[in-house]
Amino acid sequence: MKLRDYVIRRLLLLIPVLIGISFITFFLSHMIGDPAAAWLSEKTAGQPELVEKIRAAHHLDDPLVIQYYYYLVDLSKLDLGRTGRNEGGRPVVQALMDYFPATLELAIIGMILCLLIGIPAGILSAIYKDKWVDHIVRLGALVGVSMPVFWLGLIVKYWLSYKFGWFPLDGRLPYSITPPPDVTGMYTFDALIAGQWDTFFIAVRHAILPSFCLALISMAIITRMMRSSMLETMTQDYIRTARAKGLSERIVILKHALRNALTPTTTVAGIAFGGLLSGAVMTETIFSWPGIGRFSVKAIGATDFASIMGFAMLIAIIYVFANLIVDILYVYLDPRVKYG
Amino acid sequence: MPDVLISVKNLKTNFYTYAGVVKALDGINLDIYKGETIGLVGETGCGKSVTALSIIRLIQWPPGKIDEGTITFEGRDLLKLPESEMRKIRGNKISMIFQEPMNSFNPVFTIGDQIAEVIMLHQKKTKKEALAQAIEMLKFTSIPAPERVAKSYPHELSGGMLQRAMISMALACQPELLIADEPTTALDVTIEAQILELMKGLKTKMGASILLITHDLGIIAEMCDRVGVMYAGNIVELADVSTIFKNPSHPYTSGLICAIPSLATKQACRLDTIPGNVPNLIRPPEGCRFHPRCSKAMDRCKKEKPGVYDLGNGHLVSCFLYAEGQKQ
Amino acid sequence: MTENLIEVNDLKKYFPIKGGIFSRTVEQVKAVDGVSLSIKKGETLGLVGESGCGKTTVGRSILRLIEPDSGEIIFEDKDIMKYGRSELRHIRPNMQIVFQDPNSSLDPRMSVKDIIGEPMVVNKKNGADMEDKIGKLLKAVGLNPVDMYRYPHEFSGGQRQRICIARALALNPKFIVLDEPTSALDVSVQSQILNMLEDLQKEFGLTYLFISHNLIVVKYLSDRVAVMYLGKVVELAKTEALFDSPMHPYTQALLSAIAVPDPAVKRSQRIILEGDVPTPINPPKGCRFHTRCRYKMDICDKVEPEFKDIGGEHFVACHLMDKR
Amino acid sequence: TSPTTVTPTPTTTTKDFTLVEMTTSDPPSLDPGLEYDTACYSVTQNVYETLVWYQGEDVSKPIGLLATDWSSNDNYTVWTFHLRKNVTFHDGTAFNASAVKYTFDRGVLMNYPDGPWVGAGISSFLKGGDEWMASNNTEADVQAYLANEAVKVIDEYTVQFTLSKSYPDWMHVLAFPATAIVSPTFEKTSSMPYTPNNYTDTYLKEHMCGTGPFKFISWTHEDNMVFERNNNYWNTPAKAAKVVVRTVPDVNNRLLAFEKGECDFSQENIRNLPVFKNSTAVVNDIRNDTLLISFIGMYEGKAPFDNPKVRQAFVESFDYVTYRDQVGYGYGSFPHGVVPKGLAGYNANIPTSTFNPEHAKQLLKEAGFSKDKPVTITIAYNQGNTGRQTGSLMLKDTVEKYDLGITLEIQELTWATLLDKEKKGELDMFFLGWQADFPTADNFLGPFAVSNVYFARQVAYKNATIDSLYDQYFTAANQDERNNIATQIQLGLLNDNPYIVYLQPASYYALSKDLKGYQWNVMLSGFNWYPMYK
Amino acid sequence: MANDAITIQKKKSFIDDWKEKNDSKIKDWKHSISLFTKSPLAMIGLFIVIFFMLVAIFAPYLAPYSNNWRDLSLQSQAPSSTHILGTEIYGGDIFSMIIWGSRVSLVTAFAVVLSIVIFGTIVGAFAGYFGGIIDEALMRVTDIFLAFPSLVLSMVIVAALGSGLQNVMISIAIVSWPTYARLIRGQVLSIKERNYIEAARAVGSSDWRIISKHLIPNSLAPTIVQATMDVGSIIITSAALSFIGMGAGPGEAEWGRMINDGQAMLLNAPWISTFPGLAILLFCLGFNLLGDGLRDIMDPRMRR
Ligand SMILES: Nc1ncnc2c1ncn2[C@@H]1O[C@H](COP(=O)(O)OP(=O)(O)OP(=O)(O)O)[C@@H](O)[C@H]1O
Ligand SMILES: Nc1ncnc2c1ncn2[C@@H]1O[C@H](COP(=O)(O)OP(=O)(O)OP(=O)(O)O)[C@@H](O)[C@H]1O
Ligand SMILES: [Mg+2]
Ligand SMILES: [Mg+2]
Repeated sequence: MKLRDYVIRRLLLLIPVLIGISFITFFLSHMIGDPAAAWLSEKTAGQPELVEKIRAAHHLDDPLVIQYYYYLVDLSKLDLGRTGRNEGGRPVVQALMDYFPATLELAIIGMILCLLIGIPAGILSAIYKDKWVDHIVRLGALVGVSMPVFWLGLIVKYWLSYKFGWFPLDGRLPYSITPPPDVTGMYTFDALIAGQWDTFFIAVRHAILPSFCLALISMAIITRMMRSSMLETMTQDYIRTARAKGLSERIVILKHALRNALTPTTTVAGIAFGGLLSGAVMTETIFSWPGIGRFSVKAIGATDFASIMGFAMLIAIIYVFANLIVDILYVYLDPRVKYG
Repeated sequence: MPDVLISVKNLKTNFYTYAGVVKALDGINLDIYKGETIGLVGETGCGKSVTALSIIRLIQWPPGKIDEGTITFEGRDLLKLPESEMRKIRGNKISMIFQEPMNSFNPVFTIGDQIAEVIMLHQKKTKKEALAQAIEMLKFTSIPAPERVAKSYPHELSGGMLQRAMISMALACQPELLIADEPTTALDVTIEAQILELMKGLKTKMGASILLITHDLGIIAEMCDRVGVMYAGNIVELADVSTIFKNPSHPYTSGLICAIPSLATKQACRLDTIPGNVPNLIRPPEGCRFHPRCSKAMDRCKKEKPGVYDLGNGHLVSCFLYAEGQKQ
Repeated sequence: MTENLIEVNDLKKYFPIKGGIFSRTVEQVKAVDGVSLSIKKGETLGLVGESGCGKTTVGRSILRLIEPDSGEIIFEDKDIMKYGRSELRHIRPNMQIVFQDPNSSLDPRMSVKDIIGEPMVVNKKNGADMEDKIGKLLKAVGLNPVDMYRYPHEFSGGQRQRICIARALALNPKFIVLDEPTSALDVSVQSQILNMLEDLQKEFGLTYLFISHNLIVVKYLSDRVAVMYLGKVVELAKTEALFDSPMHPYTQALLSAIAVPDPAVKRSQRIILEGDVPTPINPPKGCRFHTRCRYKMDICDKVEPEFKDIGGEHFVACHLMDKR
Repeated sequence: TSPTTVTPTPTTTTKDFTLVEMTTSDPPSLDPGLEYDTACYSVTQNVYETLVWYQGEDVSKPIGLLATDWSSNDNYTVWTFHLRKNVTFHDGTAFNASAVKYTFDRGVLMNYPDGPWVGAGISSFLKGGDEWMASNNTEADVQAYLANEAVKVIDEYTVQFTLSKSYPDWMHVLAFPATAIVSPTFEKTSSMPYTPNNYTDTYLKEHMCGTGPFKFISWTHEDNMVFERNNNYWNTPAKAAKVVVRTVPDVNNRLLAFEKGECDFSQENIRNLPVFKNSTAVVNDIRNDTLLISFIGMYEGKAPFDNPKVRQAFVESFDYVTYRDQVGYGYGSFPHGVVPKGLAGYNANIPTSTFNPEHAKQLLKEAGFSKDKPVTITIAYNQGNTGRQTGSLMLKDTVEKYDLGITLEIQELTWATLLDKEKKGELDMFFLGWQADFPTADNFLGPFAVSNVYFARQVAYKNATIDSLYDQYFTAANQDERNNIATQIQLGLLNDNPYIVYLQPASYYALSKDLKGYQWNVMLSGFNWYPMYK
Repeated sequence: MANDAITIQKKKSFIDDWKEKNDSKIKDWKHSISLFTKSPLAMIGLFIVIFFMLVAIFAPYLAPYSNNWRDLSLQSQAPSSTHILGTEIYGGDIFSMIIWGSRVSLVTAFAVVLSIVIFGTIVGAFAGYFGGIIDEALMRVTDIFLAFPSLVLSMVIVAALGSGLQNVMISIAIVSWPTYARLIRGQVLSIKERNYIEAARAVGSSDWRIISKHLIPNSLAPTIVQATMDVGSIIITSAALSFIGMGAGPGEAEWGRMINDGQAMLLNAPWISTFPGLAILLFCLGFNLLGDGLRDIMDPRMRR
């Protein structure tokens, strides 16, 4: 099959998945109490006639199937509805667009950390299997997956920010610094684009703790994956062939083994990216990072179903596409892969 | 007597596994002469591959380790060479081809790149020259459309083609010894015939010695000048081909030869069998490792390891039947 | 009433290859493409051919372990292709199979007793004397009855293959498909198994379909031999006839490719076939062998040769036969 | 009434400084006419101005802000307000009577069900407001409402309000930040003007243009808002050149910001007092006499709270003193009735509820509870409210110790679920709180006591006597008589026990020790940045 | 002759008989255990897991204070001799609460793991064995579930069901079963190709027998490893949900909730959040070490 066909096929296969996602989010969010409540405050909740007005105004009286139909129609126009009163009822898309760059920034920096740390650690661990380096890396990776990240966030904040003052307390930039001109909405990258090095470093300093906490689990997973696929690769016949050619161990590992071991790691990295986005729910709450994670927690607290739905939709779609891209990337890494 | 190219003395290789120490090679002695094809034959797990890998020092630690012995090549003991020196020999003076051509090429590089790599490494050529030479080598093994093959990835070629490419790669630096570890086992009979024919032809052209490992006595008969028969980490008998087949001396060798149905004779008679199974090398039998399956076993066989006895004409046997005083 | 236990007529099995945007069947592997053969009661029919030519598929299709696409399979004068699930289960005890790889043929989590007992349990023949029966079967295949409490991984390859054979014998079948039963084994063990198979055949009056790519072994065990190439039987004859005077160019090449373990035999000329076996996805038109055939004629790539008797129950599918 | 003008006390500043306020969460939006929310008012009240405000901490003394003086007819149905002259909006347009009319028409016509105009009943005060709200909101209905001229421009600087019924405290309503005057031109020239009955996309949700001492600059959601001093302010310009409002949910971060001098003031929950208590950088401003009432509703619509004895028993099962001492850290006062101290209608002679577990147990026994008949009673509060959580735990501990087979099941619910369950009558008890919109007694009596409205409906409380007393309240001849009626209503409530009214909680503001000029906002609608400096 | 042999066998004692019959099993176990003991990390893991189980079982004897004990007047006290890990914001004894919390965690983990393994196994085995449209349909369903990052989906589900530990468990189960269905399906697909399945069919075994006797037992090993490792992530997810206020109810001794409760007092009373977090870390680490060790044991390359 040609790559183009494969991509088309995968995209077509996405349609039922996306419909499924919308279905799940829609019906779940309609189980969340009374959707009208998203527009109510403690003070107005006691007035049922107001609730009725709100219901009428938002088509909440229609049967669920009809509402779902409206939802799908809106969705096809990229309209995810409106936020609840917690976000002033503005369009969900607009709110997501406001908050998403901050999350994406964390996730990207987190991903960079993951790969920069995870891959070399995995390789080292595999090369020095059963040596102390390996034990340390393995234990580290196990601690990483066993770590309650929200707790780690508190602890690193307590020690590194409060006690030692090495890192800023919260936020993306100090208020005294004007954010760089908006291109991507991600301060670090915008600062780079604008060539504002000071701002860049300050922004990175702000992002480093949250993105580290965010990335920890994925880093551990990537390390383990890299280790095991490296070990797997090192037992392959072609590695023996490479050695029999007289190549040095360094080239055998970095050229022959690494290329092959990276392939399964790529898949994991794709999934890890989704993990990073959802991990934002915790991390952003702890580090006061104004991204979609915190937005979603707020929305859940306010039972703002359109926002919850929009958030889950966005993450799921990014997740699905990240995996698609990874699968396509696979083809470049491994010529054997037949799409299927 | 012809010149000795490489001389293996008392080679012992062990694997330190979780289950215990696998005593894979139990003191191998083997001389390979210049220009000959020497065969190593034996059943699964008897240590053929380990012998080959030990010679070019590709036993991986952990779990494997060459614990004893010398391998003399060009006046030097390969086992004492530093790794960097050894690397200059591998792929250059001694090269190797493996059983599974499919798995022996790196799936993510083209065939041409992989052949060129070894040329660049040992002959200090540029990538372009090396690639050109790689195509020359492919032509040498009479692969159709060598240019196209050079640009292909391994999975795009059939097993037979890959094994030819493998041979091209092994011969790229005109080695003095080519170790072929079951080069045709994974191939179909008709393809096997092609490859064997090719190897015969190349051998006369290149003049390299070949260490041919197989479990197929037919291939031995067809290809080799001399044969070593291995059993459970030992070479139990070593002689030239016709001697082995006409006059097998070790009980194992004769059992092996008689266990194969013959194409020529009619099927009337029953096959001879060697009772029992190949032993576990973690706890190999004491004394002669073959004694539990041997119809001619004596008390002595259970306790002592037999030495090597020369029956004349380079016919070596490791069996007490031929020890001094036992000789019939 | 014929003397044939099994008759296979024009058996076809195509495996679909899915692909394209909608994952439809885009191509077919013509694994078995019109195979006809018969096996007489009590005889061994050898089936040889190179890897991928469809031997296993024929064997499994005969037992309907895979559903053939078309053709007739007549077992004891009944066409079992027409059988439904329950009828099939009734005749299953009569026909068994032994596979090439003894490792994957035994459930690693079951004891030998459970493995050999399974056919009896499934067919409700598990009386109180089941353990005795299993013990006897184990003896018959040359193992110790106490071994029934052990697990497959404690046995060597040859012993495992014996367990497989014991399982196949558990229901007193009439017919056993032996799918390369010795190719994973060492020569010394292979001869043990071959001898045992012969003994069992005599003892239980079994009929074998013996599949192998090892012509020497086939010759040793079989009464008649069928040679397959790319999903078709190209030659079928009595063993001696086939080995003494092979008629099909492919059979000739195959025989000459065998490395004979006897340095004294110096062959006059060896037939080396050019190229690889074509894929069964789009097999060559006409005679499938024409791409590699030394005697290729104009007709060969156009018309498929008929599979016919050239006398003395010697069947060949080759245009050369018409010329004679 | 003769109002006096506000007299801020600005001094000239030597250097420009920035004030930093920290909040726990963003306001939903910035449209004061839409949001019924303190988080919104706490910023909007510094950009927009109302017609009326209060002198100091005394809510009984309204003074003019954008109005200079006002008067009403005898039965308090028609009110005339004179406006301040030479006031301009931040967009440069002039403040005048039509701006007032625009603001009020906008509020009523937007008709946002959850907004203050509907929710706090401002629309309903205005003539024709109820009819408009009950209508289908067609264009004809708009015209019908406008024809009432409930808000009428008399001249450039005079407006007249016509009310739907007599209301002597109308000027208090005009102090409510939801009625802050917005610039009509600003919104109309923008891309998204409001249209009647469309409140979803008003331009003012993300932008502000008022007459106040600060101009809106920017809002990065969930991060910060920036304001600048309005140098064209009609009064002396404010002292701070810039105000930044940062959203910092973590209380520890706020404390550290105070200590580093990066925060000047923040509104805190009393639960956070232990966090700030020991910091020398923070001055804690805690006020007891707030316009807040905290209470637990008991649903009378079904057993067990349909039995007045059970309700009384639960009222006597709440350990008021411990609660105030342990949860409020000793701050807050015990309510005498439901009208808080400081308002007309408050009566210190109304007794406070007391903790009396023995008697409560006795009452419950009499009501038929016993160990053999286990009963589960649910009590719910909104997620995250640790004070209420502690309250439920305390009540649970007390009641379960009676050993009468009662289990108190604590449910921590999101607001919507709470509401949903409450509506279905699934909750026996639930925590609620009330903050005054207008500093008047009826703002408390109505919601608590009148059948079928508000809290009374939530707990299915009905008392015909109280209902008729409440009707008399508005027609009473004078303040004394009104106070008398208020006392009667509250005594009636105390007798029926529909609620456990447990605290008039304290308000708590954390201030930097360097901050000067701070004034407590009695209406609790956030900080007044204007007088502050450092 | 043959009869003699049988009578001789019968004379043996019951235990000898059992030993002889189960000789292989015993050897296998001994081998596994010896492999296991060679891995110090796995032993530590096993030790931790057993430790937490004992703590949970003997909580009433180990905890100095009863399950719901709290003294409001002792809010956020620093560790002392009466409260060795201090008290939390409602005056509960942190040490006791951590001990009681081990029960909550173990119950949560086992309930969830058990249900997802059972459900995932059934779905995966059916999909893998029958293939075709059943497989296609079931896998599309798992696709949809797997399209969500698990934390997000469980968050939304708890939001829908309402907070509380029970709902947290349900939500994690709903989110996690597809992984198991996939895992088992993959196993089944590969085992299905093994000849013993075909041999079973050749002797006439029913589909049900093949699934239950051959496929499921043989695909269970990786599932058990996965499940052991998943205990950690289940506990972390459930604690995380409690942390954002969706899990355990007020006053419940749940570690995540305790961390959340202490969050506001982090600067003044860091012990409130620190200790429960350590408990989670240790608990999950124990299961992960154990799972890692189990995986090594079950790895055929090590078993050789
Ligand atoms: N990496 C290893 N770890 C442990 N044991 C090993 C290893 N490699 C080889 N062995 C053991 O060494 C012995 C000899 O193995 P070797 O591969 O040389 O056999 P062989 O004769 O090449 O067999 P085959 O015909 O199957 O290739 C065997 O018993 C094998 O189990
Ligand atoms: N389940 C299947 N799906 C698709 N293709 C199949 C399947 N089984 C077999 N084939 C294809 O059918 C052809 C014949 O296969 P078969 O296994 O019958 O060959 P064989 O002669 O037994 O080969 P071998 O000697 O390798 O066992 C091969 O090309 C194989 O790839
Ligand atoms: Mg080998
Ligand atoms: Mg086959």
